[in-house]
Amino acid sequence: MYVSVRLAEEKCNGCRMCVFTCPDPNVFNFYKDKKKISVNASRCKGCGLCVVACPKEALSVSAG
Amino acid sequence: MTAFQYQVLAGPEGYLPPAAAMMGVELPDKGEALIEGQVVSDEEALHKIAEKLLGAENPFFFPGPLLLWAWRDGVEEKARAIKDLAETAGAKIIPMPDYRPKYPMINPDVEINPNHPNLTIWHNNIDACVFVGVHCHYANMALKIIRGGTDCYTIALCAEAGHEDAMISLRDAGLEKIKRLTTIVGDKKRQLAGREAICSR
Amino acid sequence: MKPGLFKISPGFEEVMPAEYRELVEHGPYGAGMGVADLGAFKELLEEHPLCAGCGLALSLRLFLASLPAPQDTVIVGSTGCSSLAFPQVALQNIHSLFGNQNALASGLKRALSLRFPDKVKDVVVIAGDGATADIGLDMVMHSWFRQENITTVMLDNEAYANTGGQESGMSPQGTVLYMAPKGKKFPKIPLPEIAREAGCAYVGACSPAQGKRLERMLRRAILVAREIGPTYVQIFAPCPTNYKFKPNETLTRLKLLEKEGVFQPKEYITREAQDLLNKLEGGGKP
Amino acid sequence: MSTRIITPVAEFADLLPQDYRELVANGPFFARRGLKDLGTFKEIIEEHPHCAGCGVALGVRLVAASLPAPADTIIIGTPGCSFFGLAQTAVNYSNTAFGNQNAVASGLKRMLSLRYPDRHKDVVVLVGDGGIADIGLDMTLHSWFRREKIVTIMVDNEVYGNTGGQESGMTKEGQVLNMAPGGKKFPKIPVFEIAKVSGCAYAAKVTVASPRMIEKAVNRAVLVARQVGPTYLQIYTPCPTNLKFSPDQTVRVAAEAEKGYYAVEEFITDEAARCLQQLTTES
Amino acid sequence: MVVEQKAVSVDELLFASPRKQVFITGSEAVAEAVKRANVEMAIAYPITPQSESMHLVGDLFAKGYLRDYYRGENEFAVMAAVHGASLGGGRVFTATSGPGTLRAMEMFPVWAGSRQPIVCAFMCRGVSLPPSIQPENIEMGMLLDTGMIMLHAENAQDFFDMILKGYAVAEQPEVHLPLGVFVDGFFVTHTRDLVMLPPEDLKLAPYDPTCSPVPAFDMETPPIRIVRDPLLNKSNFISYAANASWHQEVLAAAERARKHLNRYLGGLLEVEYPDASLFIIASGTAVSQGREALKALRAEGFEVGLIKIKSIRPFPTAELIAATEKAELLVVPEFNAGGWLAREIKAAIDNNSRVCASPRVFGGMTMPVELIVSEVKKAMLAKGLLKSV
Amino acid sequence: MQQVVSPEHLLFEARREQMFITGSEAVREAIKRANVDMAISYPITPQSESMHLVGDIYKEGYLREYFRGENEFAVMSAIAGAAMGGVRVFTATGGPGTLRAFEMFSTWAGARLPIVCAFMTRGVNSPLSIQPDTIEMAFMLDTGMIILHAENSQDLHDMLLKAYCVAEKTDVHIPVGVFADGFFVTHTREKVEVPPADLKLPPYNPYSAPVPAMDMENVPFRQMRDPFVMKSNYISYAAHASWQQEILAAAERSRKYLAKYLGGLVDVEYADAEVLVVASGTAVSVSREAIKLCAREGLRAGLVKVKSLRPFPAEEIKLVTRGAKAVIVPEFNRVGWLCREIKAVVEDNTKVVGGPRVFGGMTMPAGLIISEIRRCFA
Amino acid sequence: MSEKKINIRMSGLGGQGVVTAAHILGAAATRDGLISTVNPFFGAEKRLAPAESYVRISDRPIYERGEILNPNIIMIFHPHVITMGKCYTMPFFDGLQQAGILLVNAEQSLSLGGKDLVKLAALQARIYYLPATQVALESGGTELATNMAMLGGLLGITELVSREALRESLAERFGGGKFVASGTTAALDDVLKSKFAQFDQLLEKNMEVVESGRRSVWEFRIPGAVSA
Repeated sequence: MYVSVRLAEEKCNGCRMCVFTCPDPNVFNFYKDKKKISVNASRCKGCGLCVVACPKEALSVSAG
Repeated sequence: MTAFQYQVLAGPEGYLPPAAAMMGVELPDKGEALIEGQVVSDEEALHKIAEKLLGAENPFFFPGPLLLWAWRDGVEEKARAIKDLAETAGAKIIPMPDYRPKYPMINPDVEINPNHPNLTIWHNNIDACVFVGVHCHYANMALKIIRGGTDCYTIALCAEAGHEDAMISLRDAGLEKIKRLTTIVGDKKRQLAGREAICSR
Repeated sequence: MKPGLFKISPGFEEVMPAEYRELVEHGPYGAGMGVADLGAFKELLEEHPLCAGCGLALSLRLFLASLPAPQDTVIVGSTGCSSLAFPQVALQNIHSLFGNQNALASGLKRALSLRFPDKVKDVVVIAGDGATADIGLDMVMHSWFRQENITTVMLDNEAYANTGGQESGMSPQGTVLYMAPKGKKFPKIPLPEIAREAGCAYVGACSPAQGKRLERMLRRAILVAREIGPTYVQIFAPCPTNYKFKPNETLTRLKLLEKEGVFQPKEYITREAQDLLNKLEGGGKP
Repeated sequence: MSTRIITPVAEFADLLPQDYRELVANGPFFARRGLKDLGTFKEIIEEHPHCAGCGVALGVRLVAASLPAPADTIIIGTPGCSFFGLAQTAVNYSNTAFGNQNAVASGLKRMLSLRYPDRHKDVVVLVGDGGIADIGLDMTLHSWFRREKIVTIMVDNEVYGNTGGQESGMTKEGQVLNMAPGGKKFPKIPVFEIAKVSGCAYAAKVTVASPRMIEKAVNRAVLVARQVGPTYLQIYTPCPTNLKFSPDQTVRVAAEAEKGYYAVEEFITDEAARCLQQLTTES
Repeated sequence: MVVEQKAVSVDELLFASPRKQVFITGSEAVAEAVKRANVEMAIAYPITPQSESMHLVGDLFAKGYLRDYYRGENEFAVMAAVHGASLGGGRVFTATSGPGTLRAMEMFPVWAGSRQPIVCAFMCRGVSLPPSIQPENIEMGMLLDTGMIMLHAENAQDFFDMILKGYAVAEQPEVHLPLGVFVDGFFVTHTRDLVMLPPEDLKLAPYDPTCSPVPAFDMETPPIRIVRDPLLNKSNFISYAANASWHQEVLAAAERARKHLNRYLGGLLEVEYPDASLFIIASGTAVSQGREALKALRAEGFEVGLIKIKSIRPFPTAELIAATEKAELLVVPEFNAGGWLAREIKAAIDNNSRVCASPRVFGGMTMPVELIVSEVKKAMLAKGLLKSV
Repeated sequence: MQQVVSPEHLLFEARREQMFITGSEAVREAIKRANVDMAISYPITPQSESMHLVGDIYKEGYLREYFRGENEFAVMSAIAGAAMGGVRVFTATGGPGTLRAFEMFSTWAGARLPIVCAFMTRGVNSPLSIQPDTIEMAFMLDTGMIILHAENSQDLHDMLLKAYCVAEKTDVHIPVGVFADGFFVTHTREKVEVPPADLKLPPYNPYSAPVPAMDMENVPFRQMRDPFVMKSNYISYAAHASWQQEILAAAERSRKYLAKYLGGLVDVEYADAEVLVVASGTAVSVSREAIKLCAREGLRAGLVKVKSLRPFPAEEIKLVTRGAKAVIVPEFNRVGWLCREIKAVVEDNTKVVGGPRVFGGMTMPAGLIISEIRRCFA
Repeated sequence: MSEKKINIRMSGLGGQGVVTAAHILGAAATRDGLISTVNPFFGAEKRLAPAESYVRISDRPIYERGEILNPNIIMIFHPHVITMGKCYTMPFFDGLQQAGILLVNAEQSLSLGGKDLVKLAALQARIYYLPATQVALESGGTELATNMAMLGGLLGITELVSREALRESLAERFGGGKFVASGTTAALDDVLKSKFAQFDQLLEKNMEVVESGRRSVWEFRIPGAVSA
């Protein structure tokens, strides 16, 4: 019912562009071991900045 | 002296009750305390606190930042004493780690906020509470709001001059006084237990 | 002002005080007088209470003599020594509050432009260093940012003189004055440079030691302000009373400071303003 | 600060709310964290009510993550959008009246220097364009004239965002906004240029499209301010809500601006350069 | 050079130690107070008639009595910077006057709301327009509701004592509010008078920021996650109630000051000839003028008394009601056009037709004793207490 | 195209049209008809919206000049400059903005400028609040300005237009502040009746002012606005004092015009009731509600709506409260400044009940006033 | 004759259109010859922060101002208002009058706490649900029409205003050019308008959403409640 960012984990290469473009803290967490990010959807406002920034098209904004 | 003595009783006191200080309640001098707006001896207040804590169904302690963080000498000792007191009184503890108006919401299960302390009181059905280690300004705000909107009985263990809006207020509540309170609570608890034991026999 | 407005109503010529009769007969309104004519016309400034040897008072005299159109000039001042002379100036002038002179002038200039769309009304701000660079700095600079068509003149006596000689932002570094008992900790505020960056079309820095130069800069500033945008002139005139030198040294001191490079005359002119000035001054007139 | 102030008393440690436990366990206070570590540590900025895609929020977050010593940093702000990201910040943060931030910071910095003569207490002003360039301009400039050792950071969203989108002095010429119904009549205030001639020892102009540049500039600004004098950072943080672009374009709009009027620029006095050189050598 | 000073309690400094008589101006009395107040930092901005006192405070800085001092860019900025310094956890001092007070107006409720124990001296003068540097205390009428504690000094002695006592009251943890000490400019600041001073090798004990009801801003006091002073984030009933409760706490803090004011000032007001049926009620310089009038009237055989109001905020309502219970006539001379003190008194006591809200002088005018005497007689005449003047 | 008509026609005779608008929009409608030359704005909640709307009508051609200033003190200064230049001006602010510009208000009055300024009141710091609170009015009482307090959008609209009519009278010619409670009025949408949009007030005539316009087109030329009275002596102090008295006198002279345009400085309903509620601004509306509900219980309380705070209707209030048993003063601020004013004029002021008071943005439920009324009848 | 007065409190998140919905409802009531006042309350917060607006509708003059503390109808525009405490009051139905109505935008019934249900039952409250965001997306093609769906839902429960008046108010709000929205609302208006080529189309779509909302609202029976 509300929009938030969704991650296609297999596409993520851990570049963290999303982390640097998100205006909100702690929406993305980065796991060094996996070299992947994770998303805390409840904190996302759905602006889509990360979607634009992601070079791997691993992120999208949609209603859950 | 005013003929009319304002009483600081548990609420709910209404939409926007005045601060007790505005109604003529004065903070006591050293060695004294306040019970429901009346100046009493420290000792009397300690006993009354013990009585209220033990008589409550769901008493809570709200330690504030001055007690939660080991920022200077003496805090750890005092914290241990408070924890001991709370345990002796059978009270639970919810911390007030800071004073910010928290966004977007607080979790009333685990924290209390001076800007809307009533939420934590309502949520946990707290009928008696103890403020300790909270900067006086924020403690006063919180005590007033609690009195305005809840029926919780409030007790303040203040390291400075005390709080008129608490139903019981101690001043200069240092380590010794806290330990003395714990002793009184412990004694009283044993007495009560003894009395119950007698009754149930 | 309307031509012919400045005359005494018939029947009252005789009873008017002398200073007014002189103003009517030999005043500078619409007469094209300048600094070179000083002594030959009735000045706009009357007797005033400023100290002996005050460079600021001299600057004010020169300033008034340099106005290109005194008959259509309204000046806006501020609290400070200069305001003590203002009631004696034969121009409509406003003292509002300390530091708000450029905001007030912005409103005034726009109101006069509304009421007299076909006329030039020069609005000139003339205030001290404290009013311009300290307490009123934001309003000074915002009138520049907004490109108000007004001229701002600072009478820089390097101190709050009227309140008894306190350090101001324009005092030189190291000076011991009231409120800087251990010496001023930071250099003079570089207001000409700030003015240049902040949108002034013309910036001049001068001193009353050279009256002609002051006149040229002030006229340029006012003419540019009419056509292009905000302009700024900083007149350097340290205070004999508070800097504790003899009143008769005011000018020699200025000349010496200039020679030593402590005081540097400056002119920053935008290309647009320069084009305009070339056009206006084409005839070789200073 | 000493490690003690963020060390919970053992008795109550397990009672702390989650965000505090994270701060204690994984915050940036005593482990040197930088922008490069974002996503792996608990940030000092908390959840905030800024609009989706807010440039100011992004700018504030990047600055907060770049602070070299958050444990001894006090941020001074002012009413406005910038306030919202900071009200939850895990450092001391104050805002008092609109525009007076640099005056408050001046008094605070001096008092902290008196009370802690052997320590660095970084006083950072983090405020929007209206607060710095319009209503607080005189206090901004005078803190520079006086050479106060504070860092002034402008998050420039080119508008009064919080009061509903009015033109500010930093708005681009021609832009139509509230209170500029016919378009803004004058160019952006050249605060950066004014900073250069007003006593700043270091100044930089960056945008949210260059996070690493922000980190570098924040570090330099803080270090220079400790030893030399005032420093200034101007960060372009475009506002999707009032400038009406899609919120996913904030960084792109900033990147575009970098190609033009918001080209990244650094200014540094010789003294500040020497200071930085020395610090690099020392470390 | 700086005198080695011993830090002592306010009681020892002000009440226990021997005093020496000096002949100084009000401005000098300010410097003498600040010298003994253990002030860490002061910030100044010139305005007549305040400047001189802050020059002298600057001299104290140069000698080493204060640790920092500078001239700010305008009064609003100075009051903001003093606020910042106070946030930093140290004792501060500043002063201003008339238009300066108005220029900085927004900061006073900020000080109070954020519980800063700043002591500020106000050397009252006329406010624009037209501009006047002369004594007049209309600015006090405008500051009544800022939340500050307001004391009105009668003379240089009061001024000296009230500044030192001011710190003692303002810094009480349960009070912790800004405190303004007001005097009428020139009449006090520039008038040379006998003042009794305690030894200069004593000073107040330092301010202890850890006893403050709000945390100092130094990243050394928990909580570190704190915003001073917040826009309560949610726009809802709860936030409004929290905001309102905060304001009530500020009012309550001023109430708590009563006890300490009573102790240090010896009461919020002072009564001479409490049995009189007619009182002159005044504050500030008007008290001194009233004392002279009292002498003159009593010499003529009129049973007149005098009430000096020392604390304007908190206002001594109960004390005033008690002191005037049997009075038939109350004459309130004031140095301002608004008549704020008469309004306060009329609102505080019942049967307020007893209040004669005059004489009022302003614009720098002196209040001649004869004027008060004649106003008193006129009022008595109107009340039928006197047959003819 | 607007036609100039007399104030009487515009205000009282012209047929009014109903609009469902906010208080901010009511400001726009008033300024549209006020023949204002120039307005200057600065953003502050809850005032901003009204000045946006004034900007819009500037763009449409109803005003001739409009810009955003750099801060409130500067805006109030620039407005003073414009007024001295001889044009009709308008501006607005609220709360902290009022305090930031504070020094200017007594300056306006002292300079005899007929500026009309709307104040959308809100809380002042600290702590920060953008919500309704009328405390700023307490600070303003002795500035020399005329102070009107609007109950609702209709009042706000009418009072602004009437303010120009009063302020510009030669024998008055001092500033008028029209105060309205932020949000409660500015952001509340309700029915407002406005005169036709093609009518406007006559223009301001700067040459009938009691002080010369600063345009170098009228005499005297040697004219300083407004000087330090130069000599430090009894004569100049007396001159200064007389100047101040003239400002107070100007406010006194406004009484008859206020009475004419506002229909009195107070409105009274059920003057003979035992219990009177005295209020201004939004508190009047809440009191009406309370009185209505009390009447259903058979408790008949009266209402005194104070429209003008300066000049203060001291005699009117003294008279109307003389017979009452109790006087209740509900307020939206913590200090109770209106109560203080009332207590200072009601002779037996022990019957004055100060309260209820709410603040910090809180709404005042009618119930709070009702309980006071009940208590007074008990 | 007693006064017929309805107090409606709309709680939602910034950007959801609670202010606009209140405006349209109040304007429609006015067109129907009733008296109405409408006021929004919002802080200095931004989008998705709590926002609330109030509509009072009566057949007599309305004097009271400010928040509605005792509503007859509460409209919850977003479940976060309940689940995340993003509301003006605690609990979210605080102050609800006897036999009041709750209308919640949610796809299925929310798990209200047992105590809440007991209190609501004691109040004889009626709870309605409506998947307003879904309805807006399906019928209007944009979630920005959530507020229209909520208005539809309200009319599905009680005929407060006429359909004609509502339509006229909508036309005035979005088409007349007379209305000036503030700040963020204006920005959202632009987005909304940009979605529809023509004004007529926007109006029709909005009315469709209203109708669809009217049809989609359903009542949740409180277990154990005595029917009102």
